[in-house]
Amino acid sequence: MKEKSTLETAQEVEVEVMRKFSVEEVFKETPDTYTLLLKPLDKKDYSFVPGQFNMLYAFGVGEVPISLSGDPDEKYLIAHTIRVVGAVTNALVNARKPKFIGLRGPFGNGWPLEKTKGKDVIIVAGGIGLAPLRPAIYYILKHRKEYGRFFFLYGARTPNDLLYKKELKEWKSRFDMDAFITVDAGDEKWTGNIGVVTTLFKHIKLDPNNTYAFVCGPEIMMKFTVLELRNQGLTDDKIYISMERNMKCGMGLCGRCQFGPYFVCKNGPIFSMDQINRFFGRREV
Amino acid sequence: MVGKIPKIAVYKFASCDGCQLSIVDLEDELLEINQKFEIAYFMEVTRAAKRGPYDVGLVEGSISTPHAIELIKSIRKDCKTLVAIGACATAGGIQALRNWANVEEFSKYVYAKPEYIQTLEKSSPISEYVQVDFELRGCPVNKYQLLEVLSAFLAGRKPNIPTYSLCIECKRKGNVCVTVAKSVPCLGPVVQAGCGALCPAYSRGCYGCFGPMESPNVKSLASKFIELGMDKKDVILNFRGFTGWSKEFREVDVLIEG
Amino acid sequence: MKGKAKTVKVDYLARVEGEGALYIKVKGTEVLDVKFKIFEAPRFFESFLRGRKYHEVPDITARICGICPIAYQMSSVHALEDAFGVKVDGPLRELRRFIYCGEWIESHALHAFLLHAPDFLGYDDAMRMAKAHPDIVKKALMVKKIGNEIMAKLGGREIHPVSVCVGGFYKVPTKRQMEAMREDLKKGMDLSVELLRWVADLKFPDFEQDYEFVSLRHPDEYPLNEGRIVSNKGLDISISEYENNFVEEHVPYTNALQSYIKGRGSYMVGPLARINLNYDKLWDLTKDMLKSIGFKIPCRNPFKSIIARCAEVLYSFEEALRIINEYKEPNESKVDYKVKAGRGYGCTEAPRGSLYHRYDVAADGTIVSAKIVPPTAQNQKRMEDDLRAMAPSVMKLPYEKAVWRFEQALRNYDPCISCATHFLRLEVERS
Amino acid sequence: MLSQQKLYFALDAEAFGNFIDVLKDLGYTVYGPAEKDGAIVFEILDSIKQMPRGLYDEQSPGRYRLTKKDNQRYFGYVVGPQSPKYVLYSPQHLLFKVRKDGRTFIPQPDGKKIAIIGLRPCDLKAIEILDNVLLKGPYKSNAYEAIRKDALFIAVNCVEPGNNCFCTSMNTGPFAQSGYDISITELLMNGSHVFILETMTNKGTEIVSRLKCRNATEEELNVVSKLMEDAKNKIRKKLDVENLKDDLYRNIEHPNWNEINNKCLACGNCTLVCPTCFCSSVFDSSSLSMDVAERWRVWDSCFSIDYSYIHGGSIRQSIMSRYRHWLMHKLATWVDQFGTFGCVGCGRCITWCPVGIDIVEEASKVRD
Ligand SMILES: Cc1cc2nc3c(=O)[nH]c(=O)nc-3n(C[C@H](O)[C@H](O)[C@H](O)COP(=O)(O)OP(=O)(O)OC[C@H]3O[C@@H](n4cnc5c(N)ncnc54)[C@H](O)[C@@H]3O)c2cc1C
Ligand code: SF4
Ligand code: SF4
Ligand code: SF4
Repeated sequence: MKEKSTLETAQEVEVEVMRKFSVEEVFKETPDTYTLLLKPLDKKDYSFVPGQFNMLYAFGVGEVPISLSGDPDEKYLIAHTIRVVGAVTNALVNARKPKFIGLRGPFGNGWPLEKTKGKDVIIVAGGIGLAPLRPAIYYILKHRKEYGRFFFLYGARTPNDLLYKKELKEWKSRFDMDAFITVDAGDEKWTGNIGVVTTLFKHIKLDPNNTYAFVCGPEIMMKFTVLELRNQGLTDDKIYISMERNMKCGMGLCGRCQFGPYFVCKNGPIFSMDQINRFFGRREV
Repeated sequence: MVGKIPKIAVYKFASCDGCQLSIVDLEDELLEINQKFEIAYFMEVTRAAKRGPYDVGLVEGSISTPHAIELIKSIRKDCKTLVAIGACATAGGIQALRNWANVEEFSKYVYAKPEYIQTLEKSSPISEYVQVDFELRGCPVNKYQLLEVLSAFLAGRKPNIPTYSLCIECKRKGNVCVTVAKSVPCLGPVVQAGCGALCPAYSRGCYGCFGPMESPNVKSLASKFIELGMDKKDVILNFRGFTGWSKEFREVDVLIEG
Repeated sequence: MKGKAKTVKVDYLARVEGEGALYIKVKGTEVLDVKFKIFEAPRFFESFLRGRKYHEVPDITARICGICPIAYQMSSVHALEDAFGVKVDGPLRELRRFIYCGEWIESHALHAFLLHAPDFLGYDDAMRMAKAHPDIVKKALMVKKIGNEIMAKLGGREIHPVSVCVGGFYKVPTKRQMEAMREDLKKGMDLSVELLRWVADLKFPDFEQDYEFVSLRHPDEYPLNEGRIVSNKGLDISISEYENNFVEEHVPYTNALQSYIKGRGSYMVGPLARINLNYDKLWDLTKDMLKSIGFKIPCRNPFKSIIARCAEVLYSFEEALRIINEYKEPNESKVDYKVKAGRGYGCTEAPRGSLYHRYDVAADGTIVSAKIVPPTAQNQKRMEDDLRAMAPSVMKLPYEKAVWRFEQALRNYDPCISCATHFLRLEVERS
Repeated sequence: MLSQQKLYFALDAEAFGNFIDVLKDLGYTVYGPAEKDGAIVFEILDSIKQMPRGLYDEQSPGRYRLTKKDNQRYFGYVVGPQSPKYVLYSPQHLLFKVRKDGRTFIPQPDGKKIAIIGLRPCDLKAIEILDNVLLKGPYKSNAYEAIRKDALFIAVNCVEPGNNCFCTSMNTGPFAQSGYDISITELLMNGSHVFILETMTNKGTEIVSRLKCRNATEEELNVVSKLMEDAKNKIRKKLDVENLKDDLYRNIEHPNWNEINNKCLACGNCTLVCPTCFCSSVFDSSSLSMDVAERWRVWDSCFSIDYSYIHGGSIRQSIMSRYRHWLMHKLATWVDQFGTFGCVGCGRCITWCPVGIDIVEEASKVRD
């Protein structure tokens, strides 16, 4: 219950606490996941680095952290891919009618795309975890010459759950990247790999000294992916993962996203394994 | 909610009427509630009764008669969203004290004309018989929380109803802890917030209107009460109040005896 | 005149607290059967009070009724104080009257305007009435809210407040907190004058009965918490003599006990009874107002109970304001007492009428037995008698109208069914 | 030892009564100690009469009692259940209102200048720690800043520390080192009742100049020095902070953690009484009409399930893990986050834990 604060009676002043965006388009990616294209109502441009996230607000419903999933070079149409799991995510994807979506951000750090120039990169994604990695893929493909080999492993529960199907097809057919896709359970039409994402590692051979890995997906998937990467000889300083914790402010003030000594919102969401190996995968940390 | 005005129905089972009265006690909002919802069935305030189905059903009271079991099942079918309101509907209420009465001893007592009365052996929460979409605690419910549930329903969001301990609310309010400062036994550490920490504000211990909090450590608190000098029997009585029949409080006797 | 028997059945009585039904069967002018059924599930309060600690009683019995919890708290603390031989006086006694005023205001405003008034104007409910009479409904809600605020300021919340205890209160308000309520109360008083005028102009069915009115009477004040039990037919007893004079009977079709006066039959408790028996104790403004609207005692038309209710609202504001003016912060929030074995009686005036409690307490403060007679149980027989008396003429009305008129007649009593079915002492007569 | 460079003033008890008036005249809303329901809390003071006299607080794990002694001391008690956090970072706060059309409104700070009398050295340190969190990160709390920036702090040195105090271990007390405008040492000696004042800021000096002070005598200063030494020695409770952080990190899976499950109530009291715990929840609400929505910040606790909730379930289900998170934050992860411990040794969490769990003991238990 809310108790009235004395400030409530104080004078109120109009301000910008969040920017307002309109929903331009909604794509249905999977039965429960949608990509939204948002346009700034204030017509100012918007920039971010791959891996960052926004706090998105659905009027009267709530605010949640959602990664940017679009092209970092696109300044006026920003993309978010949202899986509907509860009230706020539901309101966001059904928000075609309302006047605006509130947006605060971008928050957080990004994937180490500068530092990895000249190196091989492997991206491993599970389910909705592909969303924050897509901007990184766009970036690498756009600056393809500046990177070494580029691997992409992606797994989803079923063929139906794969995001960005058109792009997946394109990525698979490119010669300048090695893309592997798998599903936990196939259907009649599925002719690709079946099995969890870590089973894809048998298809590739990494150069441990020259490869950086970017990983995002459910915590358990990341845990096993990290083991595979270590198996292939990658050291923890070369493995980056994107963490998820409860977030209420995105600004390091509410304290909820703490993970060991880090605030996921301001020190993350992306961490190198050597930063967090003490805590990662431990129960209830 | 889009488009049409949602229909609301309010039902009553064994109860004191206090929880449904909380709606009428929202004096400032009552007429607005009547605009935002179509009050389709609410016997306490209107003779007019519209047929279901209803979008929301608010159910007060516990199930304690054979007839009530039939009724709640048909109510469940009629209501898209079913909200149990109050300690009676969510924990069996104070009348659930009879649930501990020994059946044999019970029948030995001859009351005036027992054959006239139909009653079940136990007074049970609604969720014992049908699936409930949301439980709003309290004896009575906090009317502002009730308003919050209705507002959240209209907005399609999760109601902001915390499930943590009363202590959190108590401290926010600036109350002085009665247990620590006066050795008054208070159920606050195992009881869900929601009332606004009224009892401690009135210098007395919480007696549990809002039922168990999300992860109550009943045993530890019971030991504390014993340490404060209460005898075991009174500790059991203390937990066996308005929400005594809730799962977490029900077996306090077993926890105490170890 | 011969003919078929006509029956009126209302399966679920609306705009009352709790669940009741109505059954009337008439043949010609002969009334064959009248039943006011209470099918609300029994809750066995008196039985499970046994074994509980005395200090829990006010909180537990409050849960008999969400509309008049203070009445239960007051009757129970007075009964227990009687058992322990303590007397609560001075500011604490005043505060008890004060919080009770809050309950009268809140409960009467609720009943008069949200439950009863729509009957007079032919609306299904107050919300519909509000479309034609928005002003009245809003004013009534404001008055109700102020009544609730009194309860909440003193007891933390309006339903089942937490501050009343044996010996006084867990915590008492400061003088400043009391003063802070004055403006609202004044506003409420002005509003209640308007509301009283408005109800006086309602159309009342012609119907009078030779009632036995029963209520408390106190030498110095309009009765709330204390006094002797009196009637217009010569009853004048102390509270402890209640059970010698009143009996409760268990009838098959209802889940509540019906009471009557030994050797005489049904009787009426509630605002109309109180005002008829205690008119002289009202404050001046209320008396003047009643005079100006032409209300005369004794009033034997039960439909006019709505006027009595509104007059008591006005009185409560007057009384509450008096208490604020004279309030001195007590040194202690409760008086000292020693728990001891004994029997105690309490009777106070709930909004709906006299509410009687009796307890036997063991030396360690454990409740040994309890008896509670709520006003609705006391009125129940009288309600049926009213129905019986009006049935021959009402039955001539079109069916729908007749049904409504019978309902209205029951609502005259502001029946609180939840109260009536606190139910049955399980401890009686072991076989 | 007392500093040679500083000026020490003396204010006689009779003249002390003027203090609040002076502050009020300067436009301050004055918060200070007052007795409420058996404890000393911060309240807005209109006059010195509201302040407790001769009241002492006996504290032990899970227990707090005010006792009356036969003297007129103002600051005989140590710390109450409320920390300065109550005043500076309010328990609930409306962040903004937003209308359906997106226009957003923030309630403006009322411009009130506040002064707090009676802050203990540990509390001052706690405010410094809160500043780190709420003002010095990439983002700051505007509401906190609005109150904090003009706030005046009048500290009281502890001459009789409490049973649960362990400020010497955390290097925060019992005498104030920094963060105050004026510090007070209350002296009761041979029938005289004097306050030795010392200032740290210009604001403080300005205020002291308005009080009827005289220069402190050498004898008085000697007594202060002596009390300082004594106070330190009176503190029995000790937490060894040497390698504490690393020990805790290393022992994150120590078997002893599990024992806390039997005792800890997860009620959150420790976090709410702690002067540095800053965790909050933010929630959005809407009106029935859906015309306006609001966003509120309220104090929360890492002991609530919702605190670590992410879709699918909370991260910290067991009570043990919530307690571990809290203790680790106070004594280990805080150091990495903000460069200091998150604990100042005030002992509030020990006293106000209904079952008396002692952070000092628990920390030692999981250190091998
Ligand atoms: C840095 C970051 C990036 C994210 N990016 C995406 C993304 O690109 N696409 C996407 O679909 N989801 C993403 N999520 C997860 C997304 O925030 C949650 O699914 C969302 O908060 C669920 O809200 P809800 O109200 O719909 O669901 P509910 O399950 O009803 O959640 C209730 C409340 O709990 C909190 N909560 C629940 N789950 C999470 C969570 N995983 N993380 C943080 N808070 C949570 C929120 O406050 C939420 O309102 C991201 C999370 C983080 C931390
Ligand atoms: S929960 Fe309490 S207030 Fe609500 S109906 Fe039951 S007894 Fe009455
Ligand atoms: S008084 Fe009760 S609710 Fe408040 S902090 Fe103490 S134990 Fe918790
Ligand atoms: S953790 Fe405990 S001792 Fe440390 S500052 Fe917080 S309340 Fe005080």
